[in-house]
Amino acid sequence: MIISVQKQDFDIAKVSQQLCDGRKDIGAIATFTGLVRDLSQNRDLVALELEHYPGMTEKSLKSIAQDAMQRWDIEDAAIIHRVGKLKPSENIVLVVVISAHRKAAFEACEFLMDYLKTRAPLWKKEITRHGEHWVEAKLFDQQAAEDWK
Amino acid sequence: MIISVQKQDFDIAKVSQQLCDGRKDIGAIATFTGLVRDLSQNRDLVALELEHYPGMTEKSLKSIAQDAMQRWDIEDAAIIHRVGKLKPSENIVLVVVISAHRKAAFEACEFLMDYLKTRAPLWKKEITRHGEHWVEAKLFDQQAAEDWK
Amino acid sequence: MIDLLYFASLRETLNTEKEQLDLPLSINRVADLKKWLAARGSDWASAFSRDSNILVSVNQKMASDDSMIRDGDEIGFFPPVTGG
Amino acid sequence: MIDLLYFASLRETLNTEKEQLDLPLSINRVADLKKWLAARGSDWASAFSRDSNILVSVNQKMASDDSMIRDGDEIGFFPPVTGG
Repeated sequence: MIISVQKQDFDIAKVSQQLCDGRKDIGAIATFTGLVRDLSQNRDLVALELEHYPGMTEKSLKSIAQDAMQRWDIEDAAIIHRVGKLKPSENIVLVVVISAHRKAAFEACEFLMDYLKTRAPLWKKEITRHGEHWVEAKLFDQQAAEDWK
Repeated sequence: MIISVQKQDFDIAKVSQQLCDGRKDIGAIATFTGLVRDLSQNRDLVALELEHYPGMTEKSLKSIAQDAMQRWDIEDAAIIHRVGKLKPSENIVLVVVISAHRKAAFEACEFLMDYLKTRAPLWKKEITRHGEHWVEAKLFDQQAAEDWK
Repeated sequence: MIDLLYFASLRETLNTEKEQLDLPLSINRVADLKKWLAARGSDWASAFSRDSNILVSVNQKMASDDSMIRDGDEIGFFPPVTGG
Repeated sequence: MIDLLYFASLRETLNTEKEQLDLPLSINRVADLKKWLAARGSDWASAFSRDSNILVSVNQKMASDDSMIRDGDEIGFFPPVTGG
């Protein structure tokens, strides 16, 4: 399992290879990458600032990954979440799931994204040309996480 | 749109970057990679040999990608399928979908995999230490494709 | 003339990858062509029998027994696909 | 002693990132602590009011108003999460 909260960028291909290294039982790799997109009211986003709870965020991501490994027939998973100041089109988060079967890989990957968005202590602040403000939690995300129950 | 049937390997990160190049409206990248796994009866797979219908396979993949772009709110997609002799743990197929939203990216990516498995003219032959034989089409795959209707 | 292409297990069973045919006058649809090919003998008979699960394309588009065939067409025959 | 940590918008509103407290005898549960903090005045009062949507963790695990607090605990307060 790879769990990391970090400032530096990640490489999807390298993380996938790391998870699969030396294994011959993997038939499916599903990945999801979340990127900074300008959702500010006036389309004047300069950067997102990501804050986390050192220690708890990592534990929380690990527990979400363990949850997925119990619920689906998957072999391993990686969650990498960046923090600090991130510009539009930069990577924010990477989820990788490896499995023998594609269905399990897809489902677990989507589950991990839905869960981390509502369960892991991470907060986004929008820094625009006209000021800063904290992003509000979305009802859609809450519902997406509830749907897995 | 990136559509390719090729012998050489691909790099998930590079293909994703190529699709997203210069765009600031992308919030989600979903990818799926299919790998050679030993499913032979005696676990003695030496390689898979992938055959295609030059011309028709490419057209068919393009039409599946266009179908996905009409059905989901996605911005672009890539399908790369390898042919020739591939050893266990080598990459076979890559699907990448980029979108503003994660739900559409996940769904379209899974749809593309289900559809190409049952619609694109590609055939797998298992080369084992004890002989060769063509892989049989799976009912599960047919059902998975039907479920999108 | 029509072009006929055979793929995968079918190509091996029939020991034929491609051939050109002067389109017999009696052949208007895929079903006619399959009947005509089945008449070639044992391997062909079973490959093109009514209950075989063989697929067909006309000019690189998926087709069916009812699809029309015209001079100059490219017809592909192949087993159910197993890519991905 | 307990450690109190505040995050994101809450950290800014309260202008406090962390503090240490001698645990008052009257505080056994998270609900008691919130009441005690709310008594500090305006910003604190609204942040820890009954209808605020503030979240709480005890020793880095998600907790609720009923969760017990013991000496040495680390308590985190934060708004609904918005990562991913």
